[in-house]
Amino acid sequence: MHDYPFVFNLTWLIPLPTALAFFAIILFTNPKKRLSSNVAIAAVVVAWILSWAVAFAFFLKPELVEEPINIAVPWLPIADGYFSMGVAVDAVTAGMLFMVGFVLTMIFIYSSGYMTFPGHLDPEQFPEVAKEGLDPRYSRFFAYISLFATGMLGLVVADNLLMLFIFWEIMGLCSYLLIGFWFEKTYPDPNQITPKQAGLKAFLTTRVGDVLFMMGLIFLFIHAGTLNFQAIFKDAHFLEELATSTVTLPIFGAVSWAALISILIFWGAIGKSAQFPLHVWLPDAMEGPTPVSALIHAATMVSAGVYLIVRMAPLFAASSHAATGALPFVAFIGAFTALFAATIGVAQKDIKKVLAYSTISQLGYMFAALGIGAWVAAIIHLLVHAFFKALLFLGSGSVIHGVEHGHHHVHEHGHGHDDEHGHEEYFDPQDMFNMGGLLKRMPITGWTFIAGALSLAAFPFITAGFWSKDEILAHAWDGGHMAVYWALAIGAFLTAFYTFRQVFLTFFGEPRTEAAAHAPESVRAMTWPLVALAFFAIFGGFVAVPKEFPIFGKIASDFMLHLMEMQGEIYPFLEVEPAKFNWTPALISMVLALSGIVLAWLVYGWKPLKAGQPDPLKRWLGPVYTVLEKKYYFDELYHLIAVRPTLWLASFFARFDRGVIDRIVNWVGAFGRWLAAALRKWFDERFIDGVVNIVGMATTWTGAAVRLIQTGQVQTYLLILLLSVAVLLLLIPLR
Amino acid sequence: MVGQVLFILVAAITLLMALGAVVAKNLFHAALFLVGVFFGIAVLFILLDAEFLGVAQIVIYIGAIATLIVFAIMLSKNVMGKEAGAYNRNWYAAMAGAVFLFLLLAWLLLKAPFQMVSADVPADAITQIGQGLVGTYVVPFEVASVLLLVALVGAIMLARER
Amino acid sequence: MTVPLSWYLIFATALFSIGFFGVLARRNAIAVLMGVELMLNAVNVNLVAFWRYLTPTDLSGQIFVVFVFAVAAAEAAVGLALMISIYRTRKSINVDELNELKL
Amino acid sequence: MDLRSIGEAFIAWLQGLGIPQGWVLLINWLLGTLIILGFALTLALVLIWLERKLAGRIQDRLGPNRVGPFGLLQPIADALKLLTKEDITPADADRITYNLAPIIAVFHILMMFAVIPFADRVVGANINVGVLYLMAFGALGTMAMLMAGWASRNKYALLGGFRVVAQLFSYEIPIAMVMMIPVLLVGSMNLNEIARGQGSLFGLGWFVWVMPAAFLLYLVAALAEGERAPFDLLEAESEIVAGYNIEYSAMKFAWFYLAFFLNTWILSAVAATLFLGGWQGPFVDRIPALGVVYFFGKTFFMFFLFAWIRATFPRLRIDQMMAFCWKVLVPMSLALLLGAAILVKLGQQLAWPFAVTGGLLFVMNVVVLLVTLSLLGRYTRTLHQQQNKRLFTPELPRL
Repeated sequence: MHDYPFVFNLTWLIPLPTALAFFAIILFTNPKKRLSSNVAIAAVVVAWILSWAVAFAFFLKPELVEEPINIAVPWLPIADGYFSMGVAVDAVTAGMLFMVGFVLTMIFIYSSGYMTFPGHLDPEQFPEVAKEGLDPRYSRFFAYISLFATGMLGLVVADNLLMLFIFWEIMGLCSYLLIGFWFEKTYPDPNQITPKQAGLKAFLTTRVGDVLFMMGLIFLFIHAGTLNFQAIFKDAHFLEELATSTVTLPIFGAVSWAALISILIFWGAIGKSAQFPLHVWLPDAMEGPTPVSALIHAATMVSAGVYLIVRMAPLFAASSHAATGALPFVAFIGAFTALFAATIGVAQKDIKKVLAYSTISQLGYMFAALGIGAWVAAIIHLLVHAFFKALLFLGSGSVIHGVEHGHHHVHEHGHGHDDEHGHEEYFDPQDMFNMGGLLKRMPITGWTFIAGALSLAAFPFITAGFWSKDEILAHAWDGGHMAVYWALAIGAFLTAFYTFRQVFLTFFGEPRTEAAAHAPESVRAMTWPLVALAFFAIFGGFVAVPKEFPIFGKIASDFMLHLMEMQGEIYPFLEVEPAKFNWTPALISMVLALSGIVLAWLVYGWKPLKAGQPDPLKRWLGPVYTVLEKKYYFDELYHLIAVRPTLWLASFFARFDRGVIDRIVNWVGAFGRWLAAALRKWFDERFIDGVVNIVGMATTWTGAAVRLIQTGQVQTYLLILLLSVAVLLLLIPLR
Repeated sequence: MVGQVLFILVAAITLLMALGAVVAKNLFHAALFLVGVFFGIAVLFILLDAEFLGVAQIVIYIGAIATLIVFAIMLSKNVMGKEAGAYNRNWYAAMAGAVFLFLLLAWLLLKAPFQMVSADVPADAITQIGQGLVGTYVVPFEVASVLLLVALVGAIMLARER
Repeated sequence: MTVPLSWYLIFATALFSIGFFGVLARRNAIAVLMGVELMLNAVNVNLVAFWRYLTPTDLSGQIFVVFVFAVAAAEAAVGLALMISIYRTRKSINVDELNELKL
Repeated sequence: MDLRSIGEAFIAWLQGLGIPQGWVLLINWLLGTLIILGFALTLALVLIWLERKLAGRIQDRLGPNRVGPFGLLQPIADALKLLTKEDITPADADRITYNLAPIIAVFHILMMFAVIPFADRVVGANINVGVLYLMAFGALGTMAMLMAGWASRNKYALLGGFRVVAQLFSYEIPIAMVMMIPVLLVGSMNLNEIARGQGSLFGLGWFVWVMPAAFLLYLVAALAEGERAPFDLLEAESEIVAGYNIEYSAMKFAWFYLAFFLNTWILSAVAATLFLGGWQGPFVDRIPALGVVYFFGKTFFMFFLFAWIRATFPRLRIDQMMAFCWKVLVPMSLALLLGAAILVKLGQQLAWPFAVTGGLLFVMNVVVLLVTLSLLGRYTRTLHQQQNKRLFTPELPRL
């Protein structure tokens, strides 16, 4: 082992505090809600400090990229030697630790303010809990997110694919638990998905990807004999062999092992990162509490998919080295999803659904970047996106919280004219058309949200999102991937449009409901994480500005870009050439982004919507709008091709079971009864009973004989013991 | 020669004392005989060049255990009814068993081939015992200390009046 | 070293048997305890004798005796405490009256 | 002149007579035993006279002054009186035990004389486990008093026996722990080695300088072990008449009396050896005979202290005495032993000069003493405030 600073010995401790917090909360502090949240926050702060200690130790010593730190212990004896488990730190891990530690902490703190008594529960039903003002399952929530944080941190520091998979599945479990956190919640509209169903949907959908991922993992292990990242990916010879040896599949024909494993693993990422065609779970996952949306569906879990592909990039690159390989597939899925999700985002009414689709879309950007070889750009976008998307989600949560509070406020004080109908009529606090003019009511939330929105819309020069997205587009242009470029560029335009549609609908104009008019600013535990995140959403990009970029290249730093490039260079096959700067794509994307913002202002900002007024887009786009609003009918399609046949098959088997199997079983049973009756009469009553009686009598006789020595006195027993031992000792010489 | 005579003397006295301890009808006398046995064994330990154990035997067995027994006898004075004998009904069987056990064990022990090693006891024997207790045998040592603590607590719990 | 090992062994065996007889035959619980102490002492004599004659340079034999001391002390303390509490409830510590083990 | 050379010369002379080696040793042993026994018994007479005289002076009396010059022959007259008095054995007494008890009482003290180093290597049996040996035979004394108390068939005697067990058992714990501290410092249980280990500083490097608190603790516990005032609860006349020896008369009583004084002297000698350097003193390496002078000087100084305390202090209540042992002395001795063990080990590992270790030990002692005293002071103050609360409730504690 080479020398490394002592602080890296702490790496394995990073996932530990939150895991301990999970057990502590579940086992001990569960009844004390505030204590539970404090335990969880303390744990995540420790994890954050450890993460940053490790991350900065790495940033301060960039030469470590040559020989990433790997500390492992033999864990599981396998055929020849041990399967080692351990932690590894390279530049990618360090970057992820930097982001994950911070974002997790912000979300934890935010949650402690957010998880108040939920709106869907009747306070009169739980007077005790409602008086306390906290969610009835407040402690449990913090236990879950602690476990989730363990999963994410463990995944980031894992040094092998199996350990990564284990933590990956822990996160899957947590996402199921957290999405369905308010499992008792129902809606008046039976077609609207409930949290319970949404959790199930997310779990089952990602399972499709995970099974394929595990197949890929097993194939990789069969070929490599190890799953350690460094061991596999630094071995150029092995990768070459994997890329050239082929396997013949039923439909696809001959493909290289590398391509097959890559694509199987990529399916895992598709499921986790909600890429087309497994994207359907993510929008519905918005049923969970908003911090969960931020935690799982923006900053951390979905980016785990991207992280996985970043980790496995040498394998992907190797697969495309000789033949077509896996990269074009990745690029296609990414670019398609980026554009596809952006179009859906345009027509959503729910403030969180818009963000959900934008997440899908942005993840598509990252996959597209990975597909076209822009490895570094993908990592940078991954990190930057996490900051501003977490910010946006937390901001939207703050908005929803405010509107909900406003709603309650109106009801309690009874100065709304629809007071009598208030209880029957369902009020959706997440519908943007119920909002408006919130910037005045919630200034901190509003301004930080706008900062995040600017970053997401890639507002030129001053936002982090611009630099990371520009890098991807520059790569696409530079590498000659025109289809990808245009898909992403149009996606960028749409992103800017729907983002600012959201901003204008929510924060500008006049309040469209009483609830919005009375929305209060959120508590400090919720606002200051927003401020902290906004800082990174704006300025986080200035460590990744290309040197050649005019003006900004001189004044900002390209530290992160450079570090990741150096990291990428140690792997064979992976090309990490920085894109050459070109004015054409940069100007095009800038113009598109700005025009998206302007268009949004024209439609929603210039003449703010009045209460009850429909979306003007609906008028102009007509049926297309409906298609978009219904998300291209993907849910219905899946229902038709997957859920319905399954249900039909199940009912068919149920009928078959009742009609055929049950009859056979009944007949066998009847025969058995007849046989048993016959046997009992002729065999049991005569023979068996006789034997049993003899045994019983024998026991009685023996007992009567033996009870003589059971005096109840220890000394007698000892005497018998002595005699027995003496007999045994006598046997020794006789042997 | 002197050693043999000394051994026979001490051993004979000790065995007689031991017999007294199990035969004496008066429990207090039995306990005193027991003290004599402990003392005799301490002398035997010293004859075997184990001075430390010999002295420790006196401290622990006479100073602690025998005193405790005498104390308990004094606390339960006149416990034995006058009419009751010292032995239970099975005493002849026990006697036969004990004699048989003695003969058997003696026979076995005499038959067993032991590999004698004649060497002097190390000069720093006590140091070695101490180091052994906190070195090789540190786990049993700690277990024994915990055992004593538990015995202490247990004895208090058992004997206190409720 | 003029005394043969076998003498010590015979002595210990005799002591052990006497102690065992005490355990088996005495009616009084304290006397039984005294028998147990005799047996433990017999074991100690054997341990020391074996140490002296078979492995004089390795002090493990003596260390074992120290452990036996500890066990004997614990046994005496708990045993006598038990007797006191039995005496308190039953006004007797005759072993042959303690036959609760018999149903 | 070396005292030891006398013995060696005697052995050489015997061998010169052509007597076999084994017999020479035997004769030597017997002779040595006789010398020590004779010395001890003579010593007792001196001690009795000394104590009575001292007590008299302290209490503003004359003390014995009739028989012989300064009353010097008074103990002999007493002994003659006791020898001629009627020897009474209670009718109901357990005869053998009754007669055995005083013998053991004296015997165990005399056994202890064997390991006391009177001068360098002038010691009856220079054994390696000397300190443990002292404890062993000290414990035997408990047995003698128990026997006396039980065999007398007298309820006061029996109560005295119970008190023996309670008091002597309890105080054996702190005294044993404190006796282990010099053993730790020297690294040997041999009393002669311990005395030799205090030879630094021109023969004045006694352990009392580095472990004053331990010495003080030994002094207090020794008062209890020696059944001396203010801890003479075993024979508190106002409570249990005379304790375990109530039924003894004449010469049997004299033996207990003898044992009592010799025990005090042995405790003084042990204190002198363990803490005051034993035979160590200036110039003892050049003139070995000085060792005897130093040793007896120190021992009699200690004896004087004991007598002084006995003559001045009133008797404690039994519950106070027990509480003082278990709540003050035992924790304090544990703290001292632990501190000494840690410091000595540290000193060995870090190769400190003894001055540093000694200084730290001294500081540790002072700290332990001050903490103990302040806790004790606070406790007594609160006790005074709640007047009716007693220090020790005689029932067993409820857990």
